[in-house]
Amino acid sequence: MTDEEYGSVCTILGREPRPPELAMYSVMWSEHCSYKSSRHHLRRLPTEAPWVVVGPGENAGVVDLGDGWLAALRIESHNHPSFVEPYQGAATGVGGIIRDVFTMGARPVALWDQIRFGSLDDPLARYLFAGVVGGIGGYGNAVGVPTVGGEVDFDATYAGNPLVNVMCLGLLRRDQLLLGTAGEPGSVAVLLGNATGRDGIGGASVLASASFAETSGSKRPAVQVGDPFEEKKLIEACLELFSRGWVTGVQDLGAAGLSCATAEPAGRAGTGIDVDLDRVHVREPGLTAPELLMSESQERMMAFVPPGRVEEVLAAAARWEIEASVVGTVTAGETLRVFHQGELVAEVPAASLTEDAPVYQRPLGEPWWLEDLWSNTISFVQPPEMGSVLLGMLDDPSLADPSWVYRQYDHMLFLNTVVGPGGDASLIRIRGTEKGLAVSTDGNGRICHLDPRRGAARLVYEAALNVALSGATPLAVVDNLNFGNPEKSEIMWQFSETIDGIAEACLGLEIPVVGGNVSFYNETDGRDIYPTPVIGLLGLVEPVPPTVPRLHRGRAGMELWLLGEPRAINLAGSAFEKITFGHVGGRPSAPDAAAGRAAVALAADLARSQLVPVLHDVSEGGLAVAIAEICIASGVGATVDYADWRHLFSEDPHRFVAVVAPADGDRLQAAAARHEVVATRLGVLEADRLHFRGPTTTASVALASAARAWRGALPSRMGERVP
Amino acid sequence: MRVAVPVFPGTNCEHDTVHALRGVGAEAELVWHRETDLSGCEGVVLPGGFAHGDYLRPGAIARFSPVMAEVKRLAAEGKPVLGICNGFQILCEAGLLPGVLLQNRDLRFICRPVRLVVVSTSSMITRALQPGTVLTLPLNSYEGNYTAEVEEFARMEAAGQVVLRYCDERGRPTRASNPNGSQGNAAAVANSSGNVAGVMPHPERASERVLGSADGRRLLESFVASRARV
Amino acid sequence: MKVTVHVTRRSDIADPQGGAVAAALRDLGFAEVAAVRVNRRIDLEVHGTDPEVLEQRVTEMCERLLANPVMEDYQVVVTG
Amino acid sequence: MKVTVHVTRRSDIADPQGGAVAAALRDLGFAEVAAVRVNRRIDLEVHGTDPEVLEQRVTEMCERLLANPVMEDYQVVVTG
Ligand SMILES: Nc1ncnc2c1ncn2[C@@H]1O[C@H](COP(=O)(O)OP(=O)(O)O)[C@@H](O)[C@H]1O
Ligand SMILES: [Mg+2]
Repeated sequence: MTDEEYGSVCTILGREPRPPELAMYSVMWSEHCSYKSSRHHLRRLPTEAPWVVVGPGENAGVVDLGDGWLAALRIESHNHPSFVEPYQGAATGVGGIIRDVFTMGARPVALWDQIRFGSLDDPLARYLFAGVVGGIGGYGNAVGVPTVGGEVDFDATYAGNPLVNVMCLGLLRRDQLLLGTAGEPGSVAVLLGNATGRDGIGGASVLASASFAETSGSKRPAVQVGDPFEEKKLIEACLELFSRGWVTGVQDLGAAGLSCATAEPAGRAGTGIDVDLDRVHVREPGLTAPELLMSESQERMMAFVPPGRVEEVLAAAARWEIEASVVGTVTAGETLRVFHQGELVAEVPAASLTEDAPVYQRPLGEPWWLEDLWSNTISFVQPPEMGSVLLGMLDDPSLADPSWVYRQYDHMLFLNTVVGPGGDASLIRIRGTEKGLAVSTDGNGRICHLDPRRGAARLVYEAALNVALSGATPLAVVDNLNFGNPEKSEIMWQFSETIDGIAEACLGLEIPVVGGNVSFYNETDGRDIYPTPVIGLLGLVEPVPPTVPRLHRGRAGMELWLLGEPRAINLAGSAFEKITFGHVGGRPSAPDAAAGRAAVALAADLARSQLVPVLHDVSEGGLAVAIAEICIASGVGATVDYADWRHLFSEDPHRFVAVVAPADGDRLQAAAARHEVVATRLGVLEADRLHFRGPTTTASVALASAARAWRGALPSRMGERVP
Repeated sequence: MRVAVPVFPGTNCEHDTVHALRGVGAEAELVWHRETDLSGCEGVVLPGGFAHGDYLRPGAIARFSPVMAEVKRLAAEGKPVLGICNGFQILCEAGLLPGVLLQNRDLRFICRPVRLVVVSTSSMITRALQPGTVLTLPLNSYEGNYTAEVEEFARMEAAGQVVLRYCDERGRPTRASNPNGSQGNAAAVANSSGNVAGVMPHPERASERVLGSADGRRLLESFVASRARV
Repeated sequence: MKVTVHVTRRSDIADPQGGAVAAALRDLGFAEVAAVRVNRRIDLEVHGTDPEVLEQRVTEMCERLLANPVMEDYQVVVTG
Repeated sequence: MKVTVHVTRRSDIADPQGGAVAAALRDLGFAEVAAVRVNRRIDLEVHGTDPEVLEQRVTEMCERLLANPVMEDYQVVVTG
């Protein structure tokens, strides 16, 4: 906490804070909890739409799906804890995001993980990658929430600072919705779940709100250990309490623990609250008041219960075999009072911990390197050797088959996964209805580094197109903004541009942002990561088409078509340039709202039409990789003609590939014409080679070699186990 | 047929199992692990998940849950008792099935569809199937590596107690088609009277075509039909 | 009092984890590693004063829960 | 030669597994159980003759692979 912030605390209290009070302000006003550097920018995000039930500000965003169904969605990062201890860091990240979702009264039904590491040639990256995947699977599988999709990316920019983001989707009926509010004076605060120990004291403020080097070694809080078993019981117990109507408000205990779980609900309700720390069930004796207030022990929830229901709540908790204790009472007035060993140890205006948190308008400055970066393009004297380029790309861990990851995740639990990991979007059905939810998560630090505004906007369009490829209409976005040190003006500029990019694309698609998370200080030794926003996008499809287009449905004799601009040749930030030449430069092309909307509408139409067995978007790796993926999944080669080899690798947005039976080419063209999208016949699926033919160059790769490269990239690098 | 589906703290496939059992005509209901009376039930399916967090060893703590006394009683009476995944682990720990389930050979959790061949019809889940039938079911486990003492395993094989094996597309139990290192590619085993069985892959996850396979229904149908025979 | 229980996997039962650790150690250049077994060590704090009673009770815990006789052996050590 | 490595989770770090085992033991009637921690014991067979060199090499193995320094302590015992 800065001197100035300390001064504000003194002004609020009219005196010097006592240690427990200082502890509360320092965690609640940390970057992680207060969003003090980002809040002022986040206001520019569009957050409204008729179907938004709960927008940003609560634990999760909630949207209306019709017929009384709501979806709760939230994304969060656990970057720094995962660097300290990859298994537990990732595991507790999963636990935390699940709590955010069931805090809304929703049953968590699916998870997605977006994880980024340094190059797998580095043993540290392999260790972190294996540990993080182990932790996500270890926790998610055991807690019983399937992980149905996500993203993996490897780049040197994350070598000293891996990114671990996790998103959770929950479902609920409208009458089950709960908010994080303390309710009427007289309500009783019941702490449910794990016993409190010295876990992660100061974790939020120390680990997530300062750069990594500053927090090395002994300054780090004790590693938090996840207990999926406890969380599973907590989910079931809470959902029962909620469904019986015994709870009027609920707040999870995450960052800033008890401080946050009392101050925020009281602040939202405009009430005060008395908290008795002696009633908190603890794992070890001798915890001090600041420790009890700041502990980040996992798997805890605070329920606000009308006084007449306390006995029932405690009995239900006992039945589910979880601990529960009555720790506080909501009071009239607006004061948060904390008692410890019979003494009043803190007395502060409850809302001041959240509402009076500082807001910084940190200086913004366009990075000095940007112009140079834009002019740093490769000029090709002669085309590269295409076959080996393609094989090299398929063997790149960021583009290759991610099944090494998702086979370690239960992605089938609940019998709702119509389309699991491995496609463009996951599709979850809502049993007993005709509804399906298509979800995609997308990030790309490289293009955001080259142009944060265009890059971020493109990610929103990409995610929207992905869900449309399953027939869904985009409904809402959550964003996880992973950035470097906000005290640097270039980083704040990147951040601000990113917000504008997301806002523009959301306006273009007429969808709201319903929640998100900001992670700053992703730097090590002064080196900031690429600005890496991750977009999670939820779409609704109703009815779920009888057969959803899938990559493996291609058959010999079918035609390959490109929908969207056929002559794109922008290679800035492309996987082709990075993988083939180690080059990152130039300025990525801008998205186009009209083209973006048209692509989304056409894709959704086609997916519902049952006309096209395969749809696949053109993203990282361009057309060449998109086609290779279809061929590998379908087990058939392709012959494709092109006019300029660069068309094969350009990653220009708003484009996708469709596979149709030859007889259906006309209908495909007619559909494209209706949406004013260009349809170009690329070639046919046939034989057992990937055969690309151009005027001066050709590539011809045996399908079997392509498949071997693509499938083997991760397992071969991870063969050596580093426990 | 009334089937009890016991729920331990940490179980997570209970609703899926009930859904699939109802789909094959059973009257399935959840019972909490503290239940001490299953007298109205004609069969039990122990569902998958992580009972008691799988702490210590999967099934080690669950075997002491009060409901297990009733499960043992029903098993002794010859009623059909099936353990799926974690349920299989619990049955082994409880001594209702021989052997143990160790960590997978590659020490990684495995979630993917696998092929299984019916090698014996002497258990209630395979009684209605033809030997040699190849089924596709999702596997979803970390400790799925079935192991028994060598002589015991040989005896089980001879007695038809190894009922399903992991296999290739032609039904051959090859080394390459063994996902987790299980002895003799064993994916499902039964007790000597065939009324208690454990299966590592999940039949309930393969009971609708939209989800990839409906082969699991055949095992569950056989289970439900078995009431008449035992 | 403190009691330590050593639960070791029987030598005729495979230990994939031990094998993986041995391979990883050799990969790291520890060529001298011949074999590794990964076992469990359970540390208990138990109320009581009589070491003999204690040992007997903890042995009972092993028989019932802490070890699986099909694959594991155990040893109880009262450490004070 | 034989070396045993005891890898124990640091006492300030939670051990949910130990907690669950303690609860299960108490449920089984072992009311005297106050606390349980589940740790690892790694038994190695290592080629070599000099116990001092051995101890030093195995310590190195612990630092690099066998123990996780952010949450575990370890102890190397050359048993012969
Ligand atoms: N990048 C963002 N975009 C939109 N909303 C955001 C963003 N970051 C945070 N929010 C919103 O701010 C609120 C507070 O976030 P946070 O303090 O991280 O919640 P929690 O305490 O539940 O983890 C949440 O509702 C979250 O959705
Ligand atoms: Mg929250």
